[in-house]
Amino acid sequence: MAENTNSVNNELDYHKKKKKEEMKQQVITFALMIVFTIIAFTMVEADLDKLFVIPILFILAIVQVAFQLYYFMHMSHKGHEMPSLMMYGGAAVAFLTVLTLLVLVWW
Amino acid sequence: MSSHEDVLNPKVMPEEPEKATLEGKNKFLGFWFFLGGETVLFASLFGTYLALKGSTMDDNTSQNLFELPLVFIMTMLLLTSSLTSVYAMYHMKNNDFGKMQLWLGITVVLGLAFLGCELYEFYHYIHHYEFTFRSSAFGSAFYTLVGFHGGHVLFGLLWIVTLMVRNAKRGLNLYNAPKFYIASLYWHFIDVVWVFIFTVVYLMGVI
Amino acid sequence: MSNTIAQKKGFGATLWDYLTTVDHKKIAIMYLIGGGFFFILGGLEALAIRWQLIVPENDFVSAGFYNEILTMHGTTMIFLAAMPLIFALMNAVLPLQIGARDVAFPFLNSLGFWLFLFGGILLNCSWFLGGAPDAGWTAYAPLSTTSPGHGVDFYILGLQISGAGTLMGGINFLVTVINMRAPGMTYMRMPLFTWASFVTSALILFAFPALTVGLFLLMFDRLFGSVFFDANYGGNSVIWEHLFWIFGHPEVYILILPAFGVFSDVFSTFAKKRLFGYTAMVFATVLIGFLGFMVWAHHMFTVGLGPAANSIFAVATMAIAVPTGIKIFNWLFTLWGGSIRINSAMLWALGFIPSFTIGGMTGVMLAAAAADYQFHDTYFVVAHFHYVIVGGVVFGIFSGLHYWWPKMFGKILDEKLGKITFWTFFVGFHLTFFIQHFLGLMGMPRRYWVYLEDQGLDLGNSISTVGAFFMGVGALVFLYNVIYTSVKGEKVGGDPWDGRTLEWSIPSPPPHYNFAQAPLVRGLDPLWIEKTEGRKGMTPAEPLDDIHMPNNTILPFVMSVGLFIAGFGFIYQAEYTGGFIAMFVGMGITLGAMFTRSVKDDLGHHIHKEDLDKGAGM
Amino acid sequence: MKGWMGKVRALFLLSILSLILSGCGVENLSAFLPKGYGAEVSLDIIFISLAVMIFVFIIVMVIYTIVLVKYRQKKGQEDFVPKQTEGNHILEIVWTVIPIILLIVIAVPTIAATYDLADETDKGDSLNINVTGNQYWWHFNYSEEEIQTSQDMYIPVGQKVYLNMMSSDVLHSFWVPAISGKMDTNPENENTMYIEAYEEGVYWGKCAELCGPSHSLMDFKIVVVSQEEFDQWVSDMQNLDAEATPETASAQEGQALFEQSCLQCHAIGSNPVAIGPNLTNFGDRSKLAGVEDLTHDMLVEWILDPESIKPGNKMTGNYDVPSKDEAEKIADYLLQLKPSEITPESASE
Ligand code: HEA
Ligand code: HEA
Ligand SMILES: [Cu+2]
Repeated sequence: MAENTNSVNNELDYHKKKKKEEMKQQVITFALMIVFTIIAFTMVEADLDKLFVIPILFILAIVQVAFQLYYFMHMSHKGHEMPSLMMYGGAAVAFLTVLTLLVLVWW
Repeated sequence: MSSHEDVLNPKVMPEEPEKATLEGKNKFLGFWFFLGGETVLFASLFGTYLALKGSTMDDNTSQNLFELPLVFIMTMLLLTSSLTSVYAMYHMKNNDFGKMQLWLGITVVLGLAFLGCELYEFYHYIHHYEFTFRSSAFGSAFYTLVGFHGGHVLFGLLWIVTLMVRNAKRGLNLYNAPKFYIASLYWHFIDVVWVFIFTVVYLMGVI
Repeated sequence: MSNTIAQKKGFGATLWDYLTTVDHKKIAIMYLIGGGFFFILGGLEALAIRWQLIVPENDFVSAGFYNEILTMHGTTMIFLAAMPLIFALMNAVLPLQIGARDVAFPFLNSLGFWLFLFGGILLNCSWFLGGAPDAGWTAYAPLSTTSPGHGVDFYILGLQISGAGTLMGGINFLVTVINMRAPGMTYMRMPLFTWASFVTSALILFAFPALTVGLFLLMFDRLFGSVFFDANYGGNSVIWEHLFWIFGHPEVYILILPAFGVFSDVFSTFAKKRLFGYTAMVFATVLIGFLGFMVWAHHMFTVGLGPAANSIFAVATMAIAVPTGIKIFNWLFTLWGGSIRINSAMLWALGFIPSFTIGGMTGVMLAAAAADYQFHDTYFVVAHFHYVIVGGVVFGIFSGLHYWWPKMFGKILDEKLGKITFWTFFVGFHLTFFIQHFLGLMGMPRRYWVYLEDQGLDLGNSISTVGAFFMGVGALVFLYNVIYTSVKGEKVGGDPWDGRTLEWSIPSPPPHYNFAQAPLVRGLDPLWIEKTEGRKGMTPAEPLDDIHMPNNTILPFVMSVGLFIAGFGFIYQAEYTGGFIAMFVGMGITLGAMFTRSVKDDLGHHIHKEDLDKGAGM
Repeated sequence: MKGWMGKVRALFLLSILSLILSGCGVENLSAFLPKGYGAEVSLDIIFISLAVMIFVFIIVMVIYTIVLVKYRQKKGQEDFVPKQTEGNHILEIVWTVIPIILLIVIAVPTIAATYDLADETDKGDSLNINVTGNQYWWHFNYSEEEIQTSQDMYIPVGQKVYLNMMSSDVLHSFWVPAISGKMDTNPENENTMYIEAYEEGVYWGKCAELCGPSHSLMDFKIVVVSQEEFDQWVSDMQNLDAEATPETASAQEGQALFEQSCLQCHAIGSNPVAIGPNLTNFGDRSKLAGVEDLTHDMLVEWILDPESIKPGNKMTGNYDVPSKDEAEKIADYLLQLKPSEITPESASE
């Protein structure tokens, strides 16, 4: 181990830096999420046309959730293949469930 | 086999302490899968809510009830708490236990504030509008969906506090790092659900 | 040291050992006993059903009681017999098949078992506390929300508790398969039983939450006054039907896939051939799991969803016949050109092919929406699902038990008795259920307490009842066989069948650490590969070293007891303060145990390499 | 749906007929012996799919038999190791593609029939009946004609009749196997289906969705009559005098008793709001409570103790049980409520 200490230290510095970078990115993500939220709320308060607002609200929500998953929960990192698979599986079932309960319950 | 209580040495700390041991890897994966299941759980609740959204029996419709400013505050609280828990994990990876605890503490405070707002909201609906769990199918669906989320917040808070108290004296190690990590995953997931709640329930409810 | 079974222990110590164990092999045995008990119970309920229907307008049981028996038969068989028995097989062999020392979450595994058991007991307590649930295993609202008494409450809480256990089991197996495979055991080298269990676990993960939510809504309606399913308040009962079947249809594939896995292993072992079209088999398994989530509304063709929805779901349902057909033909061609040995395990597998094919094909007939308007809720459906469930799942469980019994207990089940079991059960099965196809179309709806005289239904029903008793005899012979074998049977070695997969490379029963050294896997059917190259066993992938194992713990048991008490509390909280207290005490016990688990480090223990049974792993 | 399919059907009917000893069931109940459009369409689909299934089953069984006969381990060859084949691409393709084709063969007519049976184009011009499922009896409201009946539904032969179906309590399912497939009655959504009967007669209907203890006793009838008879029945029902005095003294006393207590739940005449069955043409009913013979003694028993006939019914416990004597009088009154010549009896000749 002894002769490796140096390279370990270098590596440590490298990781530290990488983490710092990442943290910066996450703060930016957070700022964007706040902005999205504000946009969503103001759009609703502004009483715009329903057909226009609802799709945008949805897109904003989905982007926000993607931010959470990929940046805050690190799903973009290596080693998250299985988690992604299962989250997408869950999302697919979730989508079908919501769709059904929306359209196949009242007639 | 690596589950002796080997305290993290900052000099030789693995890059991902939460996945450094087999137990950690298992916890990490298992918890993600659990979240996959939770996705379906909340989808079922959202679907039910959407199906019953119009089933109001009186004037207590979503348009008449919901007040966006409060919801906005709640959203900000929860979003911010998500960032603070990211900070906590950042310090965990840097093996800075004190700072991690600090940020987790802030997360807990924000979470509590959120819960307080929610309780106030429910109280308000019940006492000012007589809008209850039993007054219409819309009421049942609303309280169940939002309440389930609130229950998750409460559970998350208890969990994080337990971890903080339990490990306050001994600091970070490879045994508890995964525990902290998955608790923070859970916290983020709560936020994910909330994003849909404020969009689907509140914003679309007042349009 | 390794064969701890050989050591004589006092009864108390043994009991404590089982209450606290986190060893997947012991949990398997407990699942076997628990599931077996409920199978007998559900079987006796089935016999009561058939006895009531032996002649028209019979009054063996009363109308209300009939509905209770019928509900409990379905619920017990699906949730408390078939699933636990499958979990028994999965626990017994899945870790062995991938060369793992343990499952990923031994603690959760044990918790899953205790939750199942206490959920099942809670459900069955209803018999003694004013009547069992009586709204069918599907518990359609508003019948279930308006059913008097507490029967349906027991259904809700019993299933909620045991369902939580199942979900934990599912997550455990998923992670086990992903993280615990031995070196060289790639995904495409896993035995089909492991693959099937893997896909089944994924189905559990995505299907059970829908049931959880459905049960919560039902519980809120019944116990806390909400109005989800009350049309007078704008509620909608169709929501329950969707939620139930979004869970319910995947559930039937949760049951059948592991059985498919068993047959795949059994066929290839006893035909002495590698599985024909392995890749296609894996692909088909995954595809069935995937399609299984898009077809649930075929249970709701007559609900009134409209022709567009009915057509879409009809076609999606039929599509499942394709991957299933791929499996049937691959099995047949595994046998083709083989050297087939027929013993009890193989008999069940061979009996499965025609039986399940019939059941699957009636499934496709049901999927034709316009035809289902006639089939739905008649005995044709009863015939269909018993053909797939009994002819598929139960046959699979029997086959698996005969096949792996030596691995679990070190003794082969008596062959002669095994054959008697098979033939009586097989004949009885077809006698019972084949005729029901016709009864259904002749105008006999299901869930009928009585059928009227002079409607042409008498003869068919009598025949059906006779058949059921044949099955009963078969089941009794099996029970006798278990006792007989444990008393008289001879001990066998690790590999009595000339096996192909890893579980046969270690002693029977395996030491509690399974593999002293992790085996090096070099292909599909790893043991077979070593054998054809003239070696006796697996080559180790690591030097002999200390082995880390988890500690036993009583906490899972305590948590489950807590929920059991809380279950009663929830049911009675509105009526008695005692119930209210029980609710909090029970939840307190459970949360307390969770808290203990959380703050008390459990680091496990090590078995020193000097203590390992040399060669045990190999 | 006719033509060549008819021949296929005839062929199968014959083979099935000879196959099972017990025949195809009873004529006015069995789905095997369709007497209406829906039942016929469904049976066509059943036979198409059955043909495919038998074909597939034969193939599976042929391979299965060959395998079992040819490839059993022979004595003395225990050490023989067969060739370890991995698979065969051509075979894989064959048994993927052929089933897909077979499924298309089933799917296309299925979809056509599904849409056909959901067709509502001529609903406005046809006879409409509002059907309500109740624990454990059926209510039929001819809204246009302002006629209410229970348990026996009268329809004209050879006409499309639209049923608009709801439930007043739990789920039920309306099923008359010989006439048409079933349709659920839900408490929150109205379902529509049409039926068309080919032959006059009385057809047995059953509830096909578990609805409580007496689910199996929730039978009803469809009485199919000629158009003239139907018109006659309609006019009889419309022009009845609900207050008409019965002939016998006992029935008159029965009427008084009935009006005093029974009318709280039941109705006679065209009043559509009643929580119990409408009894306007009670004396004409084919069955008592759907399942028992309509006799005086049986009716008295019902009035005194309905629970013994239909467990869990909503009448039990919700009325003041009359004395035996009073019950006899009420029975006399009810049994003489025969507003029309057109009855189930006349319909089945
Ligand atoms: C293990 C359980 C199991 C399995 C495996 C299946 C498998 C299938 N089931 Fe079944 N089913 C049940 C358990 C199961 N089912 C239960 C419990 C119910 C009733 C629940 C209740 O109401 O209480 C039910 C009810 C049910 C219904 C609803 C009926 C009704 O209530 O009206 C339908 C309708 O589509 C259906 C269809 C199918 C189909 C298409 C398959 C397919 O997966 C079958 C596929 C298999 C084959 C087709 C055979 C092999 C294939 C070939 C040899 C290839 C060639 C074949 C062709 C070209 C056709 N099932
Ligand atoms: C895993 C699932 C499973 C299994 C294995 C079975 C097994 C059997 N089932 Fe059933 N069944 C269902 C799942 C299952 N069933 C479901 C889901 C329903 C629908 C419920 C509903 O509508 O809600 C149903 C409904 C159902 C009905 C329809 C009732 C109705 O609609 O009114 C009938 C009727 O014949 C029936 C019969 C049988 C029979 C004869 C067996 C036989 O195979 C049973 C054989 C086993 C035995 C006979 C055990 C015997 C054991 C002994 C004899 C030991 C004795 C021991 C001692 C003396 C110590 N079942
Ligand atoms: Cu299904």
